[in-house]
Amino acid sequence: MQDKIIQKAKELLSGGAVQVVIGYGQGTGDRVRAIFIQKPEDAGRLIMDGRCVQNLAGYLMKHEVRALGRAAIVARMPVLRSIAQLMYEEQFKDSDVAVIGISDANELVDLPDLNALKEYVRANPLKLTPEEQAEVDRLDAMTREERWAFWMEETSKCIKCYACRASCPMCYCARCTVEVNQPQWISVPSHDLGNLEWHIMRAMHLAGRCVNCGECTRACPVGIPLRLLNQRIIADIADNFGEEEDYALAAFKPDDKEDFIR
Amino acid sequence: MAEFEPKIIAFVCNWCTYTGADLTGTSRIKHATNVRIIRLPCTGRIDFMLLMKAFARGADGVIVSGCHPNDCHYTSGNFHARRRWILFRSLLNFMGVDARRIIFSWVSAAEGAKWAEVVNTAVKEIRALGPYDEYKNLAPIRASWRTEHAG
Amino acid sequence: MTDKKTIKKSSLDDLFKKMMADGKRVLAPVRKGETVLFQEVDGYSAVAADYVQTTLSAKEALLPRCEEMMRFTTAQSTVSLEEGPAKPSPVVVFGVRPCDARSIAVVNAVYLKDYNDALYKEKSDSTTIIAVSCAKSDEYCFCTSVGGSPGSTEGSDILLTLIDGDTYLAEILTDKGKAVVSIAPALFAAAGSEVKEKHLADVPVQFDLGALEKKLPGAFDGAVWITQSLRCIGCGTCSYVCPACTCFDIQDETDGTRGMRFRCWDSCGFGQFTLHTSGHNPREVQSQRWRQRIMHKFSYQPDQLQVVGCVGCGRCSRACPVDMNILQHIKDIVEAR
Amino acid sequence: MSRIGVFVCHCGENISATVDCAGVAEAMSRVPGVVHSVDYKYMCSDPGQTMIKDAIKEKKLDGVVVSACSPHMHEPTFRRACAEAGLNPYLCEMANIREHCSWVHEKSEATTLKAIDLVHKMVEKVKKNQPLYSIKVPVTKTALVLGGGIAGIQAALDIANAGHKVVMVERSPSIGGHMSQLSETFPTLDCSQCILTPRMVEVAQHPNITLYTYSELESMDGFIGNFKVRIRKKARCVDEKLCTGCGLCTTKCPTKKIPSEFNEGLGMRSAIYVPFPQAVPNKPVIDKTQCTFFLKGKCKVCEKVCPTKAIRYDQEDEIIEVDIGAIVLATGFNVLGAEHFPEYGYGRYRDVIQGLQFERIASASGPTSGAIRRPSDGTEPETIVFIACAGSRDEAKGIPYCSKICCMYTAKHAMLYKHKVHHGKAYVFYMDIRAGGKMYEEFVRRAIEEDDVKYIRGRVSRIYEEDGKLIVKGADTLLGHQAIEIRADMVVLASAAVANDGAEELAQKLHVSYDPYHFFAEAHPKLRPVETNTAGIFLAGACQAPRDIPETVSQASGAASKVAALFSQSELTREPVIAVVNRIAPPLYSTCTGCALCVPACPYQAIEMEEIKNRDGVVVKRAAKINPGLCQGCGTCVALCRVKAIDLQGFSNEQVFAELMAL
Amino acid sequence: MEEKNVYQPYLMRIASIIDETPDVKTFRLEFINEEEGKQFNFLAGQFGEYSVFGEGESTFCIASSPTRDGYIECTFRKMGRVTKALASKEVGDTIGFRGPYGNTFPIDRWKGKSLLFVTGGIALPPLRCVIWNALDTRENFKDVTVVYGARSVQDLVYKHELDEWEKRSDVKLITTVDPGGETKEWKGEIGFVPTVLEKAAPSSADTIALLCGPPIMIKLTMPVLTKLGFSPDNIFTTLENRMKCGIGKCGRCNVGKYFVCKDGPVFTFAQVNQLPPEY
Repeated sequence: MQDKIIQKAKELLSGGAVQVVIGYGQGTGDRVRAIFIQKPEDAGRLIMDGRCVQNLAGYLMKHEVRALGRAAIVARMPVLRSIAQLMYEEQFKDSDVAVIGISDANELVDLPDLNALKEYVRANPLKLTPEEQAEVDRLDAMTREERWAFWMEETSKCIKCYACRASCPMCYCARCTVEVNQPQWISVPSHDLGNLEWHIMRAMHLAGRCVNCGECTRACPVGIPLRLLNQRIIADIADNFGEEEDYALAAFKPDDKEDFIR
Repeated sequence: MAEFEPKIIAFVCNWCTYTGADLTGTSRIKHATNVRIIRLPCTGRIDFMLLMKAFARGADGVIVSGCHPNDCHYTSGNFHARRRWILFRSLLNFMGVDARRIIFSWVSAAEGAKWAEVVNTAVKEIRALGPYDEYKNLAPIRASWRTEHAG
Repeated sequence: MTDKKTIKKSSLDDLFKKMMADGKRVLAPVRKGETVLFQEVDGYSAVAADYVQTTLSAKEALLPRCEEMMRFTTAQSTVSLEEGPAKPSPVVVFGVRPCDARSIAVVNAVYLKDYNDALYKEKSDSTTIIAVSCAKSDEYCFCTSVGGSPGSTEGSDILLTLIDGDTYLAEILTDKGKAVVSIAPALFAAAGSEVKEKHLADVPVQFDLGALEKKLPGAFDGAVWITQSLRCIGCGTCSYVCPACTCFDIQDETDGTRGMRFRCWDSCGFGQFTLHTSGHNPREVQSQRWRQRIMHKFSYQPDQLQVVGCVGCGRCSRACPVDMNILQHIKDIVEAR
Repeated sequence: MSRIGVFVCHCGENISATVDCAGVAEAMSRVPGVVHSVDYKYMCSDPGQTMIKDAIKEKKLDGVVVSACSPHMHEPTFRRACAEAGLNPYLCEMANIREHCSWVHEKSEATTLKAIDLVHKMVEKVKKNQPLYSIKVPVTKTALVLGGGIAGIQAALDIANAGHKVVMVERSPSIGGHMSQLSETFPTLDCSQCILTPRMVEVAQHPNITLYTYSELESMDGFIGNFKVRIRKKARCVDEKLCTGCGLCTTKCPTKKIPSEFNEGLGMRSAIYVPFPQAVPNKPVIDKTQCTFFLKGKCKVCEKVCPTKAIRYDQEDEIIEVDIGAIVLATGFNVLGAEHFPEYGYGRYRDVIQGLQFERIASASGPTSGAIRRPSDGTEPETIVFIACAGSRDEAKGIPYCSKICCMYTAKHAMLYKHKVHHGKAYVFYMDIRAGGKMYEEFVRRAIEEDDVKYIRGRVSRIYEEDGKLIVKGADTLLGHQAIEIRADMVVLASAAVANDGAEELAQKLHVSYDPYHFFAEAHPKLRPVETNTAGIFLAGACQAPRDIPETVSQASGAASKVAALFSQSELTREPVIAVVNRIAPPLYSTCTGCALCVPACPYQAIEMEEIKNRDGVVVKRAAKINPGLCQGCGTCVALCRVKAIDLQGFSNEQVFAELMAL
Repeated sequence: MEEKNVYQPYLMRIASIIDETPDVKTFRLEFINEEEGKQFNFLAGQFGEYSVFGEGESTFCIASSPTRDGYIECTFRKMGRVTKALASKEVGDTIGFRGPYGNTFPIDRWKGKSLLFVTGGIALPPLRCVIWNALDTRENFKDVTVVYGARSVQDLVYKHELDEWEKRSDVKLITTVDPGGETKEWKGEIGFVPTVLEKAAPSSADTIALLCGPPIMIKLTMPVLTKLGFSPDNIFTTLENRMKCGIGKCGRCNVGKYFVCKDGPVFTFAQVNQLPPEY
């Protein structure tokens, strides 16, 4: 697998199809980290194994990475999904990015262009794994008071470092809502209200857009299981609206559920 | 001891519920005084963050109301709003926020009596739930000031 | 002359209880899932064992993530400023690593120079640091490279070093340290001839600090900042976990007529940090912010405050979601020709 | 905004009876930014408005809150007053302390406190108001009239005669509506067709009117002055240009036993048919559900006989797109169907009929050529029982309202019967006689006194057949509920007028509101009776509520004059309550991040993405842009925008937030 | 003795308001606590943090001269949350002020010299402080020349004072507006500040230049000043960066190793030239 990726990266770079390949390389100790290969001869530094889970798609939006030229990106399923969503959100054109796609079955997927990527993503709709669903269900099974206590405990650790935001490919807004101060929608200080508002807001703003890559949870320095919030919404969207829309909140069905409306 | 008087903030659309509430008035249908209406053009305009902020601001309950499905003055604002609420409600509930305190309803311009009923029911239900101090006190400004004044 | 005593591990719970009885809040590292955080404890049993470094530093005792600066009440055309937050109650922070204790010097240099920051000073005066020497280290630690050591006493009021399975050597370093001993003198015994050094972790020196400080002023325009920070995503984790990072933001919140002004942690990693209202941003891209972080700690602060803004605790590298390893990057800068 | 004036209205005693108005004004005077706060008996009166204008000038107010009735009532009044005093009208807001407070609460401290809150939140809102300027949009001077009954005809003619183009759309093959079915009209008893037919012809021939019959509204987009409508012209299967209306096809058509809609099932028509002889246009239409060719694939008799070869079996529905400036809704009403009257045996006994059927029987052009005959056996009825309020004013039938026309036409029916069958006996069961109208009461009295119609106040409980007679059992409430039994030959039900089929669906297409009975809702029951809540759409006739002909005609003329007034300007000023995507100084240009997710959410397709270029012409970013002509100001995009780059003028984030924070 | 909270502002009453342009205002502020007012001192070039309670703080210079006792003045443009809130304040309202902060123009060292002020748009306020300081101690200086430009006549601030300087014989005032920004009544120059300055060609002999303006103006004016013979250490300016604390603690306004708030805002171009481009 790794060899195939290296081979592909070499081809892309030496053929001039791309100027940079974004992939995974050796990090501190047994960590892997994002690397940016600009010469074919460096492609051998690319790694692909079970540790390579960081969602690299966000780098496609980063000014200094874009400045390097056309990029190819090593992309597992969540990255592919992110790219598809970012394309839907008009964040880049077909010509900006090439993908070295890797299927969930750990096979290289041939995705010659981003349309192929979109098709591929559409053919593999987002679903929670049974384990993920079980964790969501575990919280659902609690009483409301227990859930409140659970989240208050978790969010009380939040230091508002915004690693969740920075690590999320979907959080590319030029100015995040929390930085909009006229009016000040979200309480900035990292007190209980500020933390809770931040996480509710973020989850809602990711509704219908989150690809369940889990980067927020991995990035959080204090270990808040943030992705649970997104997973709850992903499940809600699947249950209530189906999967056909690109963005569930910009669409509707006349017969959407309304048993809660009087 | 005096009965707890909940503070309820209502976000309503201009064309249906606001006008419906006008009809409640023209019809002189008496109801509880606890609700303060904020008029918006459409339920589609109602940002979920407004609902959050209402609680932070000290509301014990929130009413969100607009045109019945298919009746939206703007064709589909209420449909968009409904989707947003489905997710928002579920998220709040998942986080342990008391979603019972947000009352969603459709009240048309002709349903003056229904508006009075929505208000009265909301007041009754929120009163039974008690003050929403759990949320209000998240903000230090409320929590610490309150306790100091109480002490 | 440092006063040396010993205290049994088994006596620490007693010590905690006595300190609490004396009206002190005791903060100590507590394990929460995969993190170790300083929290208020009610006894020694809650204290986490077996960790190299806490996830967040102990700075929050002195510099909360969100701190009330003042409060006010507004009326039609008048404003009255009210008494600020209540005086901080005395706090003992237990289990601080020597590197963290050294960071207090950095915070002092920023907050007590020129303008005396009374909010900080009050907290600092009422806080006693009981540090514990490091018996373990990991690949992220580099305290010795920035002038510290696993057994450094700088900044601590008491430094404990485990000299056998059950006994700590207690170096009583300051009056605040003595005051702790005086609360429970019976728990402390006179120390023998034990030296702590052989019980400390081995943290090799990794780079030449002097060479770095010499090199940085001329390195401002180098390409290294871009290459190093390409993967940096611009979160504030490094600053927030850093014991020596002191930058803050000021935020007002009101509840109609009553309001509070808060000091909140802020980070030079954020694009908004330096953004002018006009939209102009002196540090527009991440590489410039990364440069600021390194320059500030290793060049500007040594130059202006005569203190290195980094204590080598390695937290930023451990916590970084994208594995920005400060030690590695600094070594690269020092070694680059 | 920081020099706010607050004006608290007592509304006579409407507000001051339960709210301490002076207290409200006093409380507001203590709010930061309020420099003037007064209360007055009638703020909307001339002296009241003058108070506001004077204060604006004297105190240099930069914001005004009028605390009075609903903004739906007087917002335009007070905004105009502000504008006259030189203050931008959009710096004036109303706090609704009447409909939302004084009228719905008892006098109490809580009521006044609520009023204070309501005013205070508007004060905080107005501080964040920005001067706005109304938007000019061009007006397409073509009106769409939906419905070709007397309401539509009158409105269309009035508009056309004012010199404007009219497109009339009628669902059935001919215009004329219910009025064309009537025999004579109350209270003058002139022949309905005689007065209607000339107008129908005038419509067909008017150079300003384009008529689409057998057509329906498919969809509507746009807004006042600029609607785009799509009309489905259903396939007649007849080339109207070639057809001369000779009628040969209808006579030769082998399928003839189809109950005629025009005759309310009392007569028959063929599969290719003209609904009635005076139909406009006088062109047949093939009923595909009945035509042998369409059902069995062969026949084509009409094609063979047509002298001009005008039959087109393969004709398809046509969609016609028209730009329209205003719409008059004149879709009329219907009568409550048979299934609602099991107790009267309607639908079971052939001689129990409803009013419209009686009209056909009494009509000279009807199936009996105007002779009163029983549908069952064609004999002349000796006794007829007329039952008023059949369904109307009956909560159990879901129709609590009065159908308004029944009292009068029942009297007319009885009178017509008596005029034609002099020896016949006519009984009318009624609840109340409602004869408000010029010459109406006299008309009813004539029926009773001159024509000897027996009026019995009471309800009919049951009707059953016995020996060829209809036994009508009822009670006379004026005689102490004395049981009454009448052996009748015929029973005529004045069945309730209800909203037309498809009214709800149509209202939804047009975004107009409707009442619980699916009658279209007027913008204001008293002051704006011909307008809907959607600007540019007006109401005429019984689609709004049951109406008789004179009322319908006058309302249709009213609607037409509204349209004419609208068309008298070449440009229209629109409320600037629209969404705007911010544009700011470089290097950001806009806080819009260009995610384009607002684009699909807009119900009006008003949002598109715009490339923003820097000074050198290089595209630096893409940002959403809202077409102010298309945007209607719903704000759905505003709530969706994560970065808050879109804001809604008049209901901006800052304004709404300030309102909320004041509570 | 309890230490004063350095972040606690003085309460100031707005004594008067001047609308300079549609979005620029000048406030005159008086100390509500007169004792504080008596003890308050500042020097030309210093700045402060102005509070609207509940909205936050905003940084701008003290625009009045230290030679005028009993009040301070500030001039600001409606830009962000705080300045918008400030702009909605009325005479008599209370705001907060912390300061004075930062270094100063070394006016004492300029005794006997000529002063040349070159400035544009909303950058006049920091120099206005120095101008009045110089005019109030006129005997200490030789020639005083002010070159001030704005995009249009409407954008000129301190119009009443410009008129006053115009009339004075001891100050030479040259005002200019960008082409197209003039009105029929406009009697000043038409053209950009560097061009106008070059034409006026003031002497650099024994002269201190004070240059404040938008980046593009500075960039184009520096060569002119150099041509006129000014050396960088005789040209002074003020820098602006985003600030929160104003006292060197919050960490965001640094340009290289210097904090604009503590080590600035006044710099000579000799210093500025040594600084990294972080402003």
